[in-house]
Amino acid sequence: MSTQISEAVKESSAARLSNGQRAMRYALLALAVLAIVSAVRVATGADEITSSGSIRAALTATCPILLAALGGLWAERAGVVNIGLEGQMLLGTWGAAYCAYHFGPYQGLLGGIAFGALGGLLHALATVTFGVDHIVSGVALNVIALGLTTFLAEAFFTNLNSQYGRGGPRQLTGLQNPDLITIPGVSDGLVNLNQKHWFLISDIAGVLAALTTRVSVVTILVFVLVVVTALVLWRTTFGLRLRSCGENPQAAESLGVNVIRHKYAAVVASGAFAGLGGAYLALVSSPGFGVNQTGGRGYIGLAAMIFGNWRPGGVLLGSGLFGYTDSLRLRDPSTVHALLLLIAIGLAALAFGRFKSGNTRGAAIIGAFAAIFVVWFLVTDTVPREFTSMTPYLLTLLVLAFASQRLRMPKADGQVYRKGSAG
Amino acid sequence: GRSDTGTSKPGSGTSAAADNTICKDAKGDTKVGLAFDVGGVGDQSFNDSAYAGLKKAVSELGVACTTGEATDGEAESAREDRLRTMADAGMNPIVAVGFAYSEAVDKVSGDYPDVNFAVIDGFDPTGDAANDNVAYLGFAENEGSFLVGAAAGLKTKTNKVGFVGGVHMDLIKKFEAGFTQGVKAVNPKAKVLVGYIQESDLKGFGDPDGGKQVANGQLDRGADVIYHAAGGSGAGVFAAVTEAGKGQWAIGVDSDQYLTAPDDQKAHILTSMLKRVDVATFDMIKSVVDGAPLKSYSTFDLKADGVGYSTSGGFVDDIKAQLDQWAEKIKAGTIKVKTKP
Amino acid sequence: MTQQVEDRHEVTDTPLGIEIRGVTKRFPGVVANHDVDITIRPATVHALIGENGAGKSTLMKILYGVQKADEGTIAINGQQVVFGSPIDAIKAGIGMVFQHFMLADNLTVLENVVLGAEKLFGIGDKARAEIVRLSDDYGFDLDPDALVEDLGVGARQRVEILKVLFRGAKFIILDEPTAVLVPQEVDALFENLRELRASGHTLLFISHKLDEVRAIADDITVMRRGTTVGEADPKTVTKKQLAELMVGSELPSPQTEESTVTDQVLLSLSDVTLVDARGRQLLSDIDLDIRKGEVLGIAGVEGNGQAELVETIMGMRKATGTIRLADQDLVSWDTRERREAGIGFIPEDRHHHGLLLDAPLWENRILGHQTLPPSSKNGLIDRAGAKADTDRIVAEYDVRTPSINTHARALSGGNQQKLIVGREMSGDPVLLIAAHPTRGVDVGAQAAIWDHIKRARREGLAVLLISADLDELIGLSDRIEVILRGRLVGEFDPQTATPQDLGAAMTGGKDSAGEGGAA
Amino acid sequence: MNNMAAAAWSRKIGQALLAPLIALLVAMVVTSLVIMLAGASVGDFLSVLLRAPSNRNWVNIANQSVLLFLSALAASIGFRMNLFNIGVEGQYTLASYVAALVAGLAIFPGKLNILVAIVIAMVVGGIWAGIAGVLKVTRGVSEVISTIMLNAIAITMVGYLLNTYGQQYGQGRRTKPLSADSMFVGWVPFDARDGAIWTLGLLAVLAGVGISFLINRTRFGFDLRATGMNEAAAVASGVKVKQMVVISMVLSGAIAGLIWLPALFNGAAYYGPPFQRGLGFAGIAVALLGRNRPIGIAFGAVLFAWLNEQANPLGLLVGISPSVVQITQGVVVLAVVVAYEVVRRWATAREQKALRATLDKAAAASTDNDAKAVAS
Ligand SMILES: Nc1ncnc2c1ncn2[C@@H]1O[C@H](COP(=O)(O)OP(=O)(O)OP(=O)(O)O)[C@@H](O)[C@H]1O
Ligand SMILES: Nc1ncnc2c1ncn2[C@@H]1O[C@H](COP(=O)(O)OP(=O)(O)OP(=O)(O)O)[C@@H](O)[C@H]1O
Ligand SMILES: [Mg+2]
Ligand SMILES: [Mg+2]
Repeated sequence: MSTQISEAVKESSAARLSNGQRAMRYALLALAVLAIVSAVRVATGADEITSSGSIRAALTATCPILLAALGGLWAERAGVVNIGLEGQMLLGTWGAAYCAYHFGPYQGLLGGIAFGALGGLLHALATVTFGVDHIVSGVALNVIALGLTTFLAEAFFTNLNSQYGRGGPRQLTGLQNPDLITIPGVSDGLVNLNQKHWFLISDIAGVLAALTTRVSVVTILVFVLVVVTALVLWRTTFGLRLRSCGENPQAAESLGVNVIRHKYAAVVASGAFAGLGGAYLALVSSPGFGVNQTGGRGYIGLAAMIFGNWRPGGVLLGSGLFGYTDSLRLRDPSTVHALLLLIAIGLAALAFGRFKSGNTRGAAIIGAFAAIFVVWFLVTDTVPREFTSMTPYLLTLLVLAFASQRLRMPKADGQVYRKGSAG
Repeated sequence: GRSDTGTSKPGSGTSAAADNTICKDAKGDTKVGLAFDVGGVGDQSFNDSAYAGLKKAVSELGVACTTGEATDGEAESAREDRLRTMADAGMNPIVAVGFAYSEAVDKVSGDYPDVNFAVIDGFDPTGDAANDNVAYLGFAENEGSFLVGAAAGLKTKTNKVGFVGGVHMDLIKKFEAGFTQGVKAVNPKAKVLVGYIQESDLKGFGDPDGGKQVANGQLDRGADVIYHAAGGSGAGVFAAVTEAGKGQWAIGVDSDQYLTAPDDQKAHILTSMLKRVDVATFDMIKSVVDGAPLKSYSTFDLKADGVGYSTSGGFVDDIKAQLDQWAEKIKAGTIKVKTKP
Repeated sequence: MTQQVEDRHEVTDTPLGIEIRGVTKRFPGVVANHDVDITIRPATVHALIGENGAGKSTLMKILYGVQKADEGTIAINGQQVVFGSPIDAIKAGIGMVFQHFMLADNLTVLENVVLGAEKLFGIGDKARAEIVRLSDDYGFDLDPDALVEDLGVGARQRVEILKVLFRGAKFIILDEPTAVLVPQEVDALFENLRELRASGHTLLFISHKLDEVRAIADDITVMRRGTTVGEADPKTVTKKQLAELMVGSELPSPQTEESTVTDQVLLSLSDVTLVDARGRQLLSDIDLDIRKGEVLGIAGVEGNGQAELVETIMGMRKATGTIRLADQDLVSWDTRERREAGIGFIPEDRHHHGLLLDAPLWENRILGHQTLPPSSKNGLIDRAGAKADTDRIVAEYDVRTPSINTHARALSGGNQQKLIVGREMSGDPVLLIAAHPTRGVDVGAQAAIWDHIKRARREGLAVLLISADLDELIGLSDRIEVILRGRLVGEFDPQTATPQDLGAAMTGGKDSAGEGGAA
Repeated sequence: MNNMAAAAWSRKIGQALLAPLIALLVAMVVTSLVIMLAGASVGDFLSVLLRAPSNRNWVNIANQSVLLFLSALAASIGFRMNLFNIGVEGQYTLASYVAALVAGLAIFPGKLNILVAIVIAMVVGGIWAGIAGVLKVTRGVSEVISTIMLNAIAITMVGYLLNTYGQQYGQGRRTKPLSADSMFVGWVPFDARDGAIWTLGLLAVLAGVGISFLINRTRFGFDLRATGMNEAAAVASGVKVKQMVVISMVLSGAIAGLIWLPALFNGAAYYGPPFQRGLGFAGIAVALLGRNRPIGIAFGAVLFAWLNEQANPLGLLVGISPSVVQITQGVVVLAVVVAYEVVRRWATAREQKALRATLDKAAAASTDNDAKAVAS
């Protein structure tokens, strides 16, 4: 896993590859990782780690975090730190529930987006127009959003009760969900194949089955949005202008870019993404709205974005790592034991990389950790419950601590910008 | 449950107040204070059940009432303050809903010797004898869980059933223990898959997504009946079971969740383990109205009709006789239900 | 008082070029421009000079639409214009190269250039081709896909000009473009500028370097305290006259008095090598000695290891080799210990390394002297001591400030620099590391700073002087070393060396420059 | 000079009083709008929020202020050097648990237990925060991520330890209660039933004064502030930034460790269900409200405690959800910064004007020969 990160980092500065080459490289890398995972699966018998159910669950768990992270990416690429993602997500959960109940599931998505965007607008107003410190504004926004959604839920959901959903002062459940898609023949075949537990083939089938069986249209949309984000931010004029606001807003202004407007656009988009994340929680991953339903996913999204080095691919990886391990430990805590071996292999690969680049000391330290995990794997049969519940958090820390740290945030990120300060 | 809320059209019902409408018009000599735990009325669980008891008291006994609700992360003193405010306003009895009020009631009750307090699920933290005016109303959740466990054991076709706990703590382990014992009693071959959403973080009770993930994991491993003791996260369990389709069952908890579930889920709610907080609340109020207030510990078990299982939907009609037999055995004491897994 | 210049050229019916009339600009509490009148003839290089804070940059920003004038008019080719933003100015054919680089480091040359002008050639291959074409035409030698952060100063300067050309600007403003360039680069730039002028561009050129102004300009306008105070003909005016016009005082020039060099070696580096994380050698086998009372000048094109050398001596970077101060080995010492041993440090970028802009002056006095009297006593900060000493510095170094409680940000650059010099000279340092001590400082303040350094040298101070201003180097140093790609490549005697010699050695133009110039 | 003094004075007054007042007003207006939107009575809301606190409310406000103050103080130490310690929540949870555990074991006699517990809480909080500091300086892990992760880990770990080794306590678990002689009685300003002001409220005073002294008067404090204002300049001045990061994280965590101790030794006697969660996050808002200065934080803490305490019976008395004051709290944090900014701009303009006047006077005195044109 960690090798992928350093790849992603390198990619940013290394010689530009053509799109085809790059896609090929990623595909090969993904295949290699899958092969290792498959080997671990065969060795440990923990079939859950690549079952189609697990992969689908991982997708579902990943999406809200990924949306928050993408939101963070949009804002920070334009130079605005958005720690208010959590609050914008919360607003999204409420807006989605309200609109889904009154108008329908897709309107619910729009409602979530709109409410998140409103949160983004408030953040933009504070940070861009009034020059408030970004952290202050974000923290305040989170406090406001929690209070507001709790209050509004009580005010507007308490007496709702119909075929469209059942409300209470703190929840609104039974909402209609956006459609699920299953590709008939393909899905069954793949699920079957997945259950054969063959090396690599079953694992690939598991991944593909997850993508073709009861997958929500919103899930597909989310992954499309990753690509859209990458294209818009790196391939369009608007994206170039937006990024220039995060790197050097004075320069951008001196060239006639309307920095204020672009920052607004970015932060509102950021809120919209987070709001969609909230909507996803309320309408796709859970059966409805609940007060404070996000449970810190906005912060996790922020972490995933930093983890992903402010790049869409990295963001996807960070969110996926967290979503995968979190759903895995929820679905079947016993599989976490198999993860130990996977971690050990990952660390060993990393140690080998260090060794080859001449860093023997680093290699030795990481290698020692790899050995510890191997021993842990060998002498135990299960991972104690308290550890499984910490898995996603510990693993994130571990990956960050061992992966090469060449994070680079946009240069003017978090700085308050004033119009007319060019020159 | 709020089964009598009535059906309102989309768009109706905007009021800043919690739905404590019952207290607006209630009049009577006895004034009841009901202090909710976090969640308050409308949690489709514990607090709602207490509210149902209050409603019954209002209509049958003619009492007046006030309600108050705890907020997340509030100070211990806020609970105390809530109780004192009620006592100062002349409420008697004051029913505190939830174990978390034990400490506060212990501190407050001494200052108001003439007011009768009750703590649902509560206990006397100091263990001294000073609290003559406090009733601790406990429940034998393990016994109720045994019965729904038996139902699950009888209904499963795959011989795999699931248990989803919100937070891995003593209270929830009690549910797990009873459930497992019930399953094994009727179906020794059956396997119980146990999952918890959180190890200790209380957000496990408010994470429907987490509930859905755990339930899905169990379904994928072959479970076809899943019992949850996960508060608000249970909604996710219902959703997972409903999505999984025909032949999969969920079992609700605390109140008859068939009644509050959305229509499409109703067909999948086999039964619910009833924890009759409404009965306890009503009994407490009634005892005060009758001039013989409950005090000290009362356990609402099967015998006292404090726990049980629901039959709405009619899905357990075929095994009702068997379940009732088990209930009789428990009531008679021939079966002891464990409180720890 | 203003000399009319029309007689030197034919007067045409429709006035071409730029006419600035009566422009006034007030900032809260400051009048940056006051009733400014300038006429810029088409296809000329028009120089604008003036002391620090005279209002040159502000005027240019108004002309470029970044800021709005409170009063006055601007006419371009006879058309009166009002610019709401740089967009309007760009549309009117004006381009500006700012005093500080306006580049996004993490973007490529292409992205920096097309930014804001995407409509012209898009952001893809068409734009790339156009950039390559321009780069070739003007001999800029720029790779459109290189990251700007990997470029040197000269290349960045060319990217800035390319940005302007890409937009098809006819009027180009260059605000102090030569401040960071070496003579050879300046010559190359001037070549470019002459070519641009020949192809019909009008250039507005700001500089503090009066020789350059006389070399390139067709007209000169002088500003002082917000307004135009005179014009001059570069062919006839002398440096002295220009200086007088600028500040009303004589132009001081650094003159080394008789040598005060002793034979006691104070700082000694041997075999100092610094390698960065990617394995590149930033410094290679540096050997140098500085004696008490000696000023050692380091000449070099920016980015050849000067900054790294300074940071190594200050202990901010860890290098291999030995560094000795008198007879102590410094290698294992951290920055604070080195400062406590009596090393003073004037950093090259005062805002970045030298000041806490949002702290009062007396707190800035403490910076770098946290553990030394008078700012520290018994492990605590001695506020009274620090304040008293700040008062002393303000008086001795003529720091123009209303109070020592004023935030450093409120001071003009020159006064900020004087405060830093005063601070670093306090406590009688034995060694002073001075990087560009007078950069961006006006001539008056410059002279004062030179005087302070010279006085301390007489009292036995050893100085390592780094400067891009070769006149300053030659005037102040007892000895000059040239640094090129992290190596010391030659030693010069300032008595005999000329800026051209140094420039050649700095750019590696002459391999044996060191031997040739050695005294 | 008089001008300067006046400008500085007006800025001080403006920032100290005017800005927060405007902000509070704005927050009230916004909250009222939301209440109106939901169709409830603003009058009811205000009547509850602004009613005179009863005696026991006063006591609770005082006690809660202490906890919020300590939490905000902990967060502010990081903020002063641009370290974003979101981990106060986890730090004080873990520290409170360990301190209660050790104090409950009563290894030492009487009040000595308290002293030991305080030290232990500071050490545990410091170590937990220190992990994030060490990861940052050795591995470059952003403290934002690591403290978020460490929060989750700490909360899970404490719950596990309590569930596994804790004492049965009704349906929950707790650590072994303190013996009475290891507890404080507190100061009872009114009736006994109105409660006691916690003795360890003194910790807040001590920590506030101590941190204030440390940051403003010591070399360490100067280094810390310098790093926060301009890290590169701090490095050049001899500050070892890596070391500073670790030390200030540890310090921040150590203060965080103290947060719940006043409640432990006066009210709770053990770690268990009455443990108050969420103080770490509330503290961040209070710190930002108080601009990371101890005095400002003190005001912010009292304001938040007031709002919480007064809002508590909102549901009981007028049927409005108490969660509405969170809106007030959030808006006040935002509004106060906007107000500070407005006041700051105004004061800076005055300062600049004064500066210019002084310079003009000086210049006029020194320059008599004016500009001369040079003949061409
Ligand atoms: N050539 C182009 N290719 C792709 N998109 C373009 C192009 N020109 C303009 N756009 C899009 O249209 C938007 C508006 O462009 P325009 O240059 O008119 O901006 P503007 O009105 O000057 O203001 P601003 O600089 O704030 O965008 C741009 O932000 C960009 O997204
Ligand atoms: N945005 C601003 N706000 C307030 N004052 C300003 C601003 N910009 C410039 N000034 C003030 O206006 C005056 C003129 O500044 P300007 O930058 O034009 O000087 P300059 O001639 O370019 O000096 P230098 O040679 O140092 O570049 C100075 O006193 C400066 O402090
Ligand atoms: Mg008692
Ligand atoms: Mg300038």
